[in-house]
Parts: sequence; structure tokens; C-alpha cells
Amino acid sequence: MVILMGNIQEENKNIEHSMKEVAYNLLKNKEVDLIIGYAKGTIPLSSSPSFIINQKDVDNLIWDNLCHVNLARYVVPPITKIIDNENIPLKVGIVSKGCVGRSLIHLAKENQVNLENIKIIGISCNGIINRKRIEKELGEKEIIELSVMNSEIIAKGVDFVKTFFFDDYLNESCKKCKIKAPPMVSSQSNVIVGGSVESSSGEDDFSDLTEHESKTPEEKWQTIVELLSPCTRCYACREACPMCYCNLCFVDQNKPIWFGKTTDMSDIVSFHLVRAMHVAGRCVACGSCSSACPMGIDLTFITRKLEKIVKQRFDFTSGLSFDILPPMMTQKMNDKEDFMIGEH
Amino acid sequence: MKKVGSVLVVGAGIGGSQASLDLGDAGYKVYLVESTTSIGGVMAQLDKTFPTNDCAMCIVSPKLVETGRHQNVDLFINVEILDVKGEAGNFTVKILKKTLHVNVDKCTGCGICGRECPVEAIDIFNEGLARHSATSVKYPQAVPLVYAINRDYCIGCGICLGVCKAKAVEYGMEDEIMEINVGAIILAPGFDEYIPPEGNKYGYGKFKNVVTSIEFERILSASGPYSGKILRPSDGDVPEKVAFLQCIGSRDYRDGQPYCSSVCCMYTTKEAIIAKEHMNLLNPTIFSMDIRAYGKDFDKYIHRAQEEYGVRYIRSRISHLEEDPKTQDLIVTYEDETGIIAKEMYNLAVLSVGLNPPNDAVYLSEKFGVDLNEFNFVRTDIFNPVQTSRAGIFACGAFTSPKDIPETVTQASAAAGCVNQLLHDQRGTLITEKSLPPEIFVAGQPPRIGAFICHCGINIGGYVDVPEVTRYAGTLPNVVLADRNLYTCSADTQTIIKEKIKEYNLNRVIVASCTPRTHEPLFQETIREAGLNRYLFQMANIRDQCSWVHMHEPEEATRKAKDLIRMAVNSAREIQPLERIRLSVTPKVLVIGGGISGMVAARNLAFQEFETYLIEKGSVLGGHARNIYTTLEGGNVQEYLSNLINEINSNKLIHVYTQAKIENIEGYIGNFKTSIIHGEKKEKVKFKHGVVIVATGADEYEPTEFLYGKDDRIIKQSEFEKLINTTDDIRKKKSVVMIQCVGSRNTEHPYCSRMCCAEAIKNAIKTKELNPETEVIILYRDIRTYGFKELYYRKAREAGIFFIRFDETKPPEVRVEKDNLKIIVENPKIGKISIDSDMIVLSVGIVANGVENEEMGKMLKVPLNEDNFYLEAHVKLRPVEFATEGIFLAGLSHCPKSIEDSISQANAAVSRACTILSKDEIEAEGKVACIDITRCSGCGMCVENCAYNAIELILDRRFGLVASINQVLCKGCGACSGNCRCSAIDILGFTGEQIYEMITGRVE
Amino acid sequence: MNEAAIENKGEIKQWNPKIIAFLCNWCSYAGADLAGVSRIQYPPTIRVVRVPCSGRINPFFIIKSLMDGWDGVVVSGCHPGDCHYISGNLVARRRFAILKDLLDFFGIEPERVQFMWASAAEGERFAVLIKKITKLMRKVGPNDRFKKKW
Amino acid sequence: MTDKILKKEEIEKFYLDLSRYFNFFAPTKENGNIVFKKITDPCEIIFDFLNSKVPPKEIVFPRMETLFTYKINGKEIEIEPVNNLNEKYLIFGIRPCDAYSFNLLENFFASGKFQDDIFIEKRKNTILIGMGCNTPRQTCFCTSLDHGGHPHRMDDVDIFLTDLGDKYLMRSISKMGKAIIDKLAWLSDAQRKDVAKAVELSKKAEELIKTKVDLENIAETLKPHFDHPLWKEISENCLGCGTCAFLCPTCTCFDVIDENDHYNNRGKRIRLWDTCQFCIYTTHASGHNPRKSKIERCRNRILHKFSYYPKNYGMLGCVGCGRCIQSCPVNNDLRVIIHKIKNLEKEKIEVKIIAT
Repeated sequence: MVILMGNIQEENKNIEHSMKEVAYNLLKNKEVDLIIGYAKGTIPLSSSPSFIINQKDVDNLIWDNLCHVNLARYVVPPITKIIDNENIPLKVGIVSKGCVGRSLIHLAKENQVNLENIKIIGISCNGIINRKRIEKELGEKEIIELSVMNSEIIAKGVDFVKTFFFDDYLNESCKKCKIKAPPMVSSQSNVIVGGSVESSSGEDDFSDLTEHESKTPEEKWQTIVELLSPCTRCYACREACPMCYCNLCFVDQNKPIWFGKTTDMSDIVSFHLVRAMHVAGRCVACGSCSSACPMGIDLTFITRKLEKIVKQRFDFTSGLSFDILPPMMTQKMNDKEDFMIGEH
Repeated sequence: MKKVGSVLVVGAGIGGSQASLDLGDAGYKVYLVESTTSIGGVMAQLDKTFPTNDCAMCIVSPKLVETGRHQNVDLFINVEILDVKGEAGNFTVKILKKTLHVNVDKCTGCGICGRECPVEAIDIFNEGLARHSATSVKYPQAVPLVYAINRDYCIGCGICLGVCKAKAVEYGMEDEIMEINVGAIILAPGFDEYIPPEGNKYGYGKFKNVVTSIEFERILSASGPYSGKILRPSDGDVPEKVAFLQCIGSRDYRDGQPYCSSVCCMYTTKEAIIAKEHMNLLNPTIFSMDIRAYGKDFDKYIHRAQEEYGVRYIRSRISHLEEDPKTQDLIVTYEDETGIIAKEMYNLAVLSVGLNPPNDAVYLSEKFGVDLNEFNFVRTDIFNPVQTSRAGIFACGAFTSPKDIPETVTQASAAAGCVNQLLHDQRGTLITEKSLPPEIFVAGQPPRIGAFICHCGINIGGYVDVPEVTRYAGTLPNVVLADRNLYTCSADTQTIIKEKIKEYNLNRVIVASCTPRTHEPLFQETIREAGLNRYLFQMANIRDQCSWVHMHEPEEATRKAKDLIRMAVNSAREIQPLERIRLSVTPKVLVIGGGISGMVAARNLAFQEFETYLIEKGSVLGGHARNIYTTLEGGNVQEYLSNLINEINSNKLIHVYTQAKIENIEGYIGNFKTSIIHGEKKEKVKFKHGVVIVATGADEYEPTEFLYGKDDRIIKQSEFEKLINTTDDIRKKKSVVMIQCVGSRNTEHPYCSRMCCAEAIKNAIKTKELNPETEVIILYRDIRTYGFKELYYRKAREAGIFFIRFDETKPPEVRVEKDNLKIIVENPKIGKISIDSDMIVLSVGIVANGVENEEMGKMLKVPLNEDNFYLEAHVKLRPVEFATEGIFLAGLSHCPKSIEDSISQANAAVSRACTILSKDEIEAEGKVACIDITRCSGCGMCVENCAYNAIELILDRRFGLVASINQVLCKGCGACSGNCRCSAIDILGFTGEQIYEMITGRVE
Repeated sequence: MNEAAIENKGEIKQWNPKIIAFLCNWCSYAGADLAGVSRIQYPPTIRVVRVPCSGRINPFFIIKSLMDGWDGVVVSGCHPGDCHYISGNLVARRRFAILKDLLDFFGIEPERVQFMWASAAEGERFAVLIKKITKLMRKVGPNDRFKKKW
Repeated sequence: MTDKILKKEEIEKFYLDLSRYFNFFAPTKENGNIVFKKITDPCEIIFDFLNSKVPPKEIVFPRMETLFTYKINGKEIEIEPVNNLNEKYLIFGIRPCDAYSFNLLENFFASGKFQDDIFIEKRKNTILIGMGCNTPRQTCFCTSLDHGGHPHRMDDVDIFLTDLGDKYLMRSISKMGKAIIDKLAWLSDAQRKDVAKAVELSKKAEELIKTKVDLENIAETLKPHFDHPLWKEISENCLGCGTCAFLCPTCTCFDVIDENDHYNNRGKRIRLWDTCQFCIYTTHASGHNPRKSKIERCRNRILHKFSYYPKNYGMLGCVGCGRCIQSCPVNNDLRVIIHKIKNLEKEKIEVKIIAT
């Protein structure tokens, strides 16, 4: 739960207010059967995805800087209701920050969601707090209350008060995020209610990656090992990811068992490597994987690289448009070949 | 006399091979005879091909291999035609099989003889730039891979006899004469390049650094004499300045040939580009009169050469060449188009030599009794360029006139198409389906692997410790037999393999020898004959990729051989028997477009008793040809057209629908369903068919420039043609000015419309004939009268028609003055001039109907190029079909072309279609994609990645949206599987498990 | 040829990395064959797996190879435009571009995983590149980083 | 029984003495998480902590454990057991709830028809030195459990420590514990005031636990409601990520896989943590899955802990450590779930049915 004061607070209040209004009307006018949004969490630094079908419950919806879950995750596979033995898909309104909107658009491109049954309740997100980082930095002190005032995050405990600079303690992917609200997609404009932005990815220098990229392979490997060693192979990252909708994940497959499920380092690395491969050109940088990880592994470190690769190689940013094919779905004669070996 | 269902194809270049494959696939017995010792012709000599820069060997060798082992094609090399008797439908041909002194059946092409042979002979394949031994194969990838002893050089030392473990060398072997009985003959002897004679003004033969273009082609080739490095013959230096001299022996009345060789401008440009690619510091310059880039996407290619590669084109005439005796550089003296004489120094000069008729043209014409034209090319029918003067004998490729590869391939198929028309009732009478034992059921049984390891004489045995490797193979899990043979591919070993399969009841076989690319089919056949499914086979390449490349490291080579065999065994353990899906074929055809192409196709098909639906969007048949009265060569188009239309309308098997529109086409090769609406009343018709031929044609460009439409004295070429053919108004005209390239070769239509030059010259000549007083002036950018059309260009000039060139950047200007028209044009040589005229004729280009083609393309799932013409499956080797199987292409909708070419293409499309229609069932390849729908989540990536439209998303009752693979359309490339995240798609024969086993089966 | 021989003689003493090479059937595999037919010598470091097309090659193959202890991986297909399957190599190229970048990011030496084009006529090129790759591989040494320990 | 005092500055000595006989496990910081790890340097030990991220069960029941290795020669297969079973372990600073969880693990691994030798051996060789919680988390609810859960519960350890600020009050609970303390002759005796302080801290800690979860005959409550729509509501925002299970000190589910080294014809059989929250956990080879939706899976977790477990072992399958509440990414709070269930009985809450 976040108590907000000052500018960001104002912002969120307005967002929350208009979002509730939209949600209320959608339900009232029977435009949707169901609203998926965020509700207040039972403990500090949390929020809880909430499913609402009654107008009166709309008031439980909240918006703050801890609403980290990517709600698109809940509509794959589509939510349905059996009406006389017919599986009828429900019309769903989804409270969508930029990345959620992008997920939905991309998932539609991959035939996973049918936008006819979706209303994107667009809201302009001002960043998700990196709770894992704050928890870690507080060490073993329990936070009882977290609030955001002006440009600071204030964490209160039984016997302490600590403040963090808001912009520094956002998820890495949020820091660089240029698409705060769902991108406006002309062909599907009717889908978006509430806020939206012109679908443009904006400029990104990926400066946060340069340090790692300048390292030697040995150092890079060390960093990665350090990053991933806590991994318990619980696959929370996968389950939280809207793009990981495979019926059977590669790591669960047998005949042949390509990659081990053990916590042996090369197994862990291979899992995250292949998973990265699989979300390349699809990842919308929502950071769900990171915030879901019980061990607090910051996977946005990897997803940021994915963003960079597809942006720089194929000038693609996922979830912005229906008309552009994702990079892995198409090919060009004149793609860059700088990575290939030649005689000279 | 009774017709026979067999065909003789003379010459096994790309043309001959294509014709043989078409006919073989259509169920005819084919005798393919080749005068040299291996097939492939000139194309196999090329490094790259224009305008795509495809690697020639990459694209041609699979075709050659296929030809070499096609069960309906008998290939005879090193033969001579002795005598031809009989008539269309039944010829008797006597053939001389000249001895190779090597037993073709025994020779394994291992090449040991060649390596040991002490005498050197000139390597003809490498244009004498390299040498090889008297015992030789034409080129490394030669088909058939058989060595031959050249007795002119052979000193009879007998070394080869000694070293040949296969006992294939037979000095005493005699020539042999055989007689074959065929229903039709196709002549595809190709061409011979023009060799500048003694004392030619280019110093070829005198100066070391003057080479012909075909020699240069070999120099460029990675497998050529300098292995891809560009060096000049005199001193092996890198030539920085290279001059290409055009029209050597072409368009040359004095010491060459008067006609245009059609391909030089393009192949020179290609050579210049490739040369630049190989060595960037090199500066190519091309000296030419016109640039004749009249083909599909050719102009774009020239443009790229200039823009991207900085190739320099100089419009000029060469006076002569001198050599600098010190540096052996060459001084080129030329006159440029402004009339200035200039000299320039070059390190290397390439003569773009023309195409001459084959040296034995006269001999062939006598033997086969077919007429030649004045240049000794075969004379063909004015409307059917593959029909020789003798019924039942057809010709294709450069023998009919100089042409490039796609046109040769098209003509080859066209000739095959005509053969189909002639012999359709004999189809399948002479081919033999060989009877095979029922397949042994092996599914679920533990693998029992037999490994056969080949010594290949000393080719493997000499470097790899075969006994040790065999012992090792025996120790591998599931291997119940490890055996070694001197030549595993030899006939006797095949019997041994069959016996062993029975004896040890093997259910998997691996052979460790040479490359599967050439030998897999042989062994697969063998195990199939022993009752094993042909896919229960795996090969380890321990020769080409092991012993031959590690000749100095026997231990390492042996170790590697073990690894490769272990990997093969591991993979073999996972192989499952595969079956080839069979699909019935509806022997009916949908032809879209009622122009000449469409009608010719329909007529041919109907003649072969295939029911044909011919649909035309307009209200009458005839298409573009209705505006054309004669061809440049004098053919009466209107007469031809009306006869054709009558035939179509009177044929019961052809259903003609005019004012027709396709509503929907569904299905795939062999089984299409189409619904159309047609006629005034918009009646609906539905029908099934097995193939589609797209012949939707193209439109005439509607000009807006040069005041067209503002003044009725400014008309289109077609309107002018009508005028001179139907009225005699021309007699009143004092002067007619024709402007070329209207709506062609500009930014809007960046391609050449190909026929405008010929049309203009045709009508200009006709004008002069009607009224010699009329002054005719043609304003042009390049005159592109390729091939024999060049003669009419000369004729026109002799008839006093003026040709004035203008530059693209300085187009003529047209003014309407009270009583006459004024044209101001600037010519590089004579400068600005103004012409008064009382008629302006605009030679307008051909444009594709973007909207309609787009729509049709979507419906058929076939692509268009940037200019909205249809894009064929492969620019070089599959010019009349689409990547989507069962859909073919003919006529103007492919690209601008002449009536004769359209007719050829139509017959070609028919021939290709016959390879499908002639079968009751088509068989899919076994190694195709298969899908596990329980894993598929229907993301659609595979659908996008598939180049053959073999995958579509379907709604499964239990698993929702999932991909479904049409295994008939699938080519098994695996692009789908490579990207599939949930591994729902796997490629049979190359399954993930097999590859996994190979990866994990390495040696520590 | 003699030159190559000497070069190889020199190399024999050196460590020979184990490299798995995935070659497309129509161009690169044919190119490798041509190298053999022309007796162009190159170090005995590669073990070839024939695949129909570079488009067939799933990233699994490459990553698994490294985990399984191969010192390096080579993937070779037809030059753009030459693909026997029209665009398989182009589809593959995108996949490999991403994979290569990721491997580098994860700290696997870029030398270990090599992508190349080789046509059916480029036996020479094939050999040259294998030599080059072998040299590079020798520089980075055995693959113990990503190899799964037993 | 005399209580001892362990001064904090003596920890090093304490460690050195014991680490000679035991693999000395203690809470330490790894990538910012508190985890129990084998200590190699006493200054790695963290004393001021709430509880570890991953429960110490992973010491006796590791997330990945080789059960045995095997060699294949020809048709012969020889099995080589893992030989580290007589290793001795000491877990320093284990919290009472986690210590109690070891009983639950034993119920599963070491009772009934099928017993797990490896676990039994390990457990036999493991000494627990517990440490009372002076500052329980808000999410802790051990006191709500019927077994007498308490932040200072001592019953389940060998030695119990109470943090008195600069020192620990050390009390031996089991024989083994006593033996150890006796060995450490250098320990000073505790004063009465120390003991008194400990008692007071214990009370204070108990009061600090505000969360009260009504678990009274929850098993009975659950029985009739197997098909209750409530389960849908409970599971609707669950991601099925299994974090709750992976971090639960009482979850014992595992998967068994073989890893093969094809070339050397050898392999090993490995046990890995698994969870009923995963779809494939119950997927049959046939493709049929009795718990095909997250509704069944979430229900199973609750029923297992609060219905089946009590039925099988006569105690609740939960220790009230609150880890699942802390780490659930969607804040699907166990306390709330239990609350809803309890209210079911009174038919108070109306359940909204969304999807079917």
C-alpha cells in the first residue's frame, strides 16, 4: 500500500479517479463483463490484481507505484464462461499501463487475445518502485509503511525511517520507459478507453548496458553468474510473463531433454538464455519477471538487452503496432551481417 | 506409323536437362545425350548469374544431380548422332557411344587415376587457363562423376590401370553403336562462344592480358584457376583497371556476326560487379554502343552497377587495342558518342564475346533434317520459337537464337510442352515402375544397426585407419554389424548390403564413405530393395569432409572418422521409418486470362484431353494482342489470333468464361476449388482443378507526357499501328517522329518494356514501305533490338529512317504550333536540334495492373515484384512457376515480352503443369515438417516463416487455434521448426532427437 | 596445397578444439565437399551435422552443444539469395543475430559461436574460414565456462 | 539444567569448536537475501535477522540432490550410492517455526510404509540450535497454530538461544544439545536476571504477533466445500508461479529426473523440488491432467496443508512463518484465504463467480 503526497501523489490520484470512472461506466453499460485491475495489498510494498464484476466493487481499484503485475497475463488463455455447453469468452476491461497495453497488442498479433473481447483501460504509468531493491537495501528490517512524497520514497519501520530518491528506485525497465500509456493503434482505436499515447518508441541510448557490455567475457560471465546464482528454478519469472504462454515450456519438455532442470549453474544460465531468446522481439519490458522473482533476481538486466538488440538490429519495439511483423516473424534481404565471420 | 512414348534430348546443358526432367516427370522415357563427358553445359561454368548474383553452381547442381539419377531419364555421355529416320511420333535414331576407356558402371569418380596420371592435358572447362591430367573429369561437381581418358594426350603408361581399385579403367574399350526409338526429339546443343580470329584488332591471342568474357568468368569463379582471386594472366598481378569491350563478334558485319548476342551487356555488368566484389580496388569500365538491359529487373541491375559498384559505362566504338610491351598493359583507342577519339590504359581487357551457333550446327541440321537460318541457328516457326522446320523435332535454348538462362529454361519447358501435345496418348507407356518388396515393420523394435565403412580405394583407406574405425564402429551401442568394403557404392557391395540386412535382420543402416549429396539415393534404394524403409539410413561423410581434407594427419583423420561414425550411429538410433504422403490430383486446369498466353496454354492442355477452365475479365478473348497486327518478323498476328480463338471456342474441353471474376480460390496443388462469377448476369460457377495457370497479362501505359491527348496528331504506337494497317492516311504524312521509352525506364516505371524498340522499327519500316516519301525519325535512349531483331534495326537505317539518341536527363520537348508539331531534342553528338513533324508517335511501355495483381496475388498467396509484375519461384531456373506449388505463370503478367516469348512461356507452363496432371497421385517428400498440436499455441510464427504457404492456422476442437502443416506443400526446410518456441514442429528425418543425439554423441 | 600441408603440419602439435559444424545441405555442405574434392587441407577440428537448411537450426542446438562441452559451434548456410528454400537463411540470420548478441552478453566468448555463409562453389572459402575459426578458437581455449560439469 | 551464556564476541570460538565436528550452517547474506549456508568464516554469520528467505529445510532436503549415480556397461547397470550420508550438520539460528517444520518433514519422509533413507540419515546427523524471534514479522502467525507455536518455542531444537542484546542465553533442550554444551566447557553460566530477561522477551515477542488466524478445526470446515466456488475466487489472480511452495518450510514435493552422460555411459538420478502449483505436476503421460486449472491447484495447496495433512498426520501442514504471504507476487494472502474459508461456514460472504 502506498500513501502518496505531493506531485506524484496528485498524478496517481487523478489516474486512479479517471480509471475508476471508466471502469464503472464500462460495467454499467455492459460493455464488459469483467474488469481486471489492481487492489490494495495486505502488506506494504504490495498490490493485488483484482477481478471486478460489480459496479459497486469498482471502488476497490487502486493505482500506485506498486502495481507491478502485468495484467495481460490473465487473459491468456481467454477468460471464458460456459453458457449452455458453449465456452463463451468474456468481455474484459483491463487496467493498462503502457507495457500492459503493449502486451495485449503483441499478444493479439500472436493470436493469443482477441481484442474484440478486450477493452484497454489506458492509464499513464509513472513508474513502478523496485521493491526488491528497497527491501534488500534495508537489509533485515521490516517495512511497515511505504509512502511517496514529492520525489522521494519514504519507508517506515518500527524503529526507523528511510528515504529513497524516487527516480533511482524504479524498476530498471521503468527508468528508461518511453511508453507510459498504451500506444494508440489507429486500427483498434475503439479498444482503448482512457489514456493512450501515439505509438512511437522514442529514443533510448541503452546507456545502462554500456558498463556491462564493455566488460571482458570472463567478467560478463561472472556478472551473470552472480545475478542468476540465487535462482531456485521456481519459474515465477516465466509464470508472471505474459509472453510465456506455451502449453509446455521448453524446460519441461522431454524426448529429448535439451536443458537440465537442476540448479547447476550452466542449467540455470541456459534456462535464462533460452528464455531470453524466446521473448526476444516480444518482451515489452514490463518487468513482471523481476518483481515476481522470490529471490529478487533483477531479470530486467537481460530484458533490457533484448530491447536493445531488436531496436538496433531490426528497429523494432514490441507491442506498438498491428501492421509491423515482429522481427522473428519476418526477414529482410539487407539485415546487418556484422556478427558473421568472413574471410577478411 | 505408331507413336512411341519416348523422347530424345540432344545436349545436356541447363536446357536439355530441364526438358528431360519435365518429360521424365510427365511419364515419358527420355534419352538424354551429351557430346562431352558430363552435363551442365555453360551454366556450370558460370560463377554467378544476373540479375540476382545467385551462385550458379549452387542452383544448378541439384538439378543436374536430379537429372543424372532420374529413373525415367537415360543419360549417355560422349556420344555422336549417326542417323535419324522416321517421322513425328516415331523416329529411329542411331547413336555412337564413344569410349571413355573407363567403365561408367564401375567408375566411382574417386579421382585417383587423375591424381596419378603423369601427362598434362588442357583443362577445357577452365578455358585452358588451368591444366589437368589426361585422365580427368570435366569439373569437380560433374554429373555423372565419371573419369575419362583423353587418348590424344594419353601415353598409355598404364598407371591409372594400376591404381584403379575399382578396375574401371579399360584401355581396350571400344566405341559402341546403339539404336533408339523415340516419338519426338528436342535439340538443345546450346551455343559456342565467338573466338576472335587471328590478327583481330583486339590483340586476343597476341596480348596475354586480353581475355574473353567466358575466360574471365572462370577467373572469377571460386572454383576457377585462381580460386576466385582476380589476377591477370601475364604476371599474376591484380589488375586495377579492367576494360570490358562489348559486341565482340556481335552486331559486327565485318569479322563477326550481324545479330545481337542478347546477353553480353548483362553478363558483362555481372562480371564487373562480381570483380568489384572480389577485389574492391578494381575499377571496371564497360565500352558499349547501347546498353541492352531489356529483361526483367535488368535496368535496376545496371543502375546498381553504376550507383553501388561505380562501374563506368562509356558509349563508344572501339577502334583498336595496343599493348605496352614493358608493363603488358593495354591501351584502348575508342570514339565516344560525342565523336571524340580517346585513348585509355588498362591492366586487363575483357572481350565480351558473342554467342555463335554450335560448331556442329550444320552437322546436326543435316542429321536431323532441320533448316538453319542464315547464321546457322536453327530456323523455327514464326509464332512458335521451339518448332523446327521438321514436325516432331523441337529446339530450345541458344540454338534457336542467343538467349539467357531463364529464357532457355522457358524454351526447354516449352519444347517439352509441345512434345506433351504430340505424344500425350503415349504418356507412361515406356516407363517401368520397379516392383519392391513390402516394407519390413521395424517400429518399436530395438535398433539393430549395420555399419558399412568404405575404403574408397585408397581415398579413405590411404589416410584413415579403416580397420580400426570398423572395429570401433563395432563397439558402439546397437551396432550389430560393422563391415568394410573396398567400394561401398560398387554394384557388388549393394548385393552384400542386402544380404547382410537379411542375415543380421538389420533395421538401420549407416554407410561411412563419401557425400550423401551424391550417394544417399543409391544406398536408400538398396536398403529399400532389401525391404527396409528408405529413410532408415544414415551416412557419415569420411571422404570429402575427412580423409581428403586431412591427408597429412592420419591419426586426426582417423579420430574424426570415428566421431563422424559415432554421430551417425547415434542419429540412426533415433530414425523412424517415414512414408511419403500421397494425394489424388484433379486432372483439370484453371487458366486465368484470355490473352494469347492463356489461350495457347488452354489449347495445348485441351489437346492433351485435360479439361480446362479459361476465364477472362473482359468481354472478348485476345487481350493485348488485339492491338498488334504483325510481328517485327512479319507474322500476321490478327490471323493467328482469330484462328486461335476459333480453336478455343470450338473445343469441348475448354470452358470459356468472359466478364469473369474470381470470387475465391481455396485448396492446394492437385486439389483446388474455385468459385467465379461471370457474364452479364453475374452467374456463379464452382469447379475443382489440379493446377492454376496465371496469364492475366498487362496494360499499355496511358501517357500524360508529350501533350498526349491535347492534340490528335500525337498518338500511341498502337494507335499508329492501327492507322497504318487499316487506313492509308500515312500517305499524306510528310514526317513522323517516334519517341521511345514513354512510361518506361523512368522513376515511376524503372524497367524496360522490351518490345517498344521492335514495335517502333516495325512500324517505321512499314511506313517507309507505304510511303517512302515520309520522313521517319526515331528518338531513343538505347535501341534494344536483341537477337535477330538487330537485323531490322539495320534494315530500318538502310531504309533511311533516322535514329537520334537523347539522354534520360534531357528528354525531347514537344510543342504544338498552328499547322505542325515541333520537337526539340538534344543529341550528345550533334547537339540541340528542332524537328518539324505532322505526327508524333509515342512508344508507350507495358505496365502491370497493380490493383488486380495485388488482389489476385493475395488470393493465390503468390508474390509480386516492385513493379507489380508477378514474382516467379526462381528468376533463373523456375521462370514459369510460383514458389507455391501447382501455380504457374505465363505472358505479360510475368514481365513485358514478345508474342513469341509469351507463347513459349504458355507452352512451358503447360509442360510444368503436365508433371502434375499426368499423375493420378502426387507424392510428398518424406522428410517434412510435422506438428504436435498438443504443444502448439498457435502464435503463427511458423505461418509467417514458411516460404511455401504450407502452414495455416486452424481451429482445433480440443486445442483451439493450432498450426496445421500441408505436408504436400512442405519442402522440409525447417524454418518453422527453427523458430518454434514450444518445439511443436519437428522435421522428420532431421528430428530434434536425432540432432540431440549427434550433439551429445561427441568424443571427449 | 603444399603450403596448406606445411601449415597443417605446423598445427598438428597444437591443441585441436572440438567444433561442431551445422551445414546446410545445398550450399555449405556442398562447399565442404568441394573443399574435399579439391583436396584443400584444413585443420581436423570440425564435426559436421548436415541439416536441410540453416533455417532448421534451432538455438537449442547451439546452446546445447556448448553445454555439452563442444569448444565451439559453426553454423553455415547459403549466401543471401542463394537459399534453396527461398528465405530459410534469412529467417535463420535474424535468429542467429539475436543469439550471438545474447551469448556475448552472457559472457560466452564471441569466438566460440560462428555464423558464416559458404556457397557450393566456395570450397576454398570454406577451408579458409575453418582455418580462421580454428585459430580464433585456439586463442580462447577450451570451453569450460559454459560446459556442464559432471 | 543450567542455562549458559554465549557472549557475542565468543561466537567465533563457538564456531571454531563446533565446525570441527559439524558442517556449520548459519544465516548469512547472499545477493541481499538471508539464507542458511555452510559457514566458512564466522564473520559471515548474520545475527540480526527476521527469518531466512529460503527455509533451512534445504539443508536436509536440498532443492537439488543426487540420489545415486549409475554406470552402464553393456547390459549391466551398476548403481553407486551417494556417500556423504554420515556427514554431520549443525544449523545455527534456526527459527522456532522452521525448527517445528522439521517434524512435518519427518512425517513425510521418515514415517509410514515408505521411508527416505537419505533424509533420515541426514536428519539424524543434524543438530538444531534454535533462536527465538524477538521481533516477529507482521506476517508471522505461529501463535495461531494448534501445536503451540510461539516465537520462542523450544521443543523442536537441541539447543535454544535467546538474544539478550550483547549475548545469548543458551539452553540445552535435547540430550544431544546437552552433550554439546557440556563439551563447550568455556561457556559461562547464566545469571537469574538473564533468564528473567529471556522470559520477558518471550512474552514481548508473543504480544508483538498481532496476526491471529482462526484455524480452529479448519479441516472440518474445509471438508464439505471441495467444490465451492470460493476456490475460483481465491485462485483468480494466482499466477501459478509456485513461489509459495518453493519457500514453504513444510512443502515436500519433489521431482525425480535422470541426467545421462551419453558418451561415458553413465548417469545420475536427481531429486528436485517440485510443486503442485505447476500445471505439469499432475499432467499424465496421456496428456490428461486431473488438476488442469489453477483453481484445482490452488485448492490443493490449501487442502493439503489444512485438510489432508491433518488427516494423515494429525497436525496442520503449516508453521505460520508467513513466507508465502511475504513473497507472493500477487499478494494472494494466506491469512485472507483462511479468513474467507472460515466465514464460509457462517455463510457470510457472497462469492462472485466470474469464469467457469
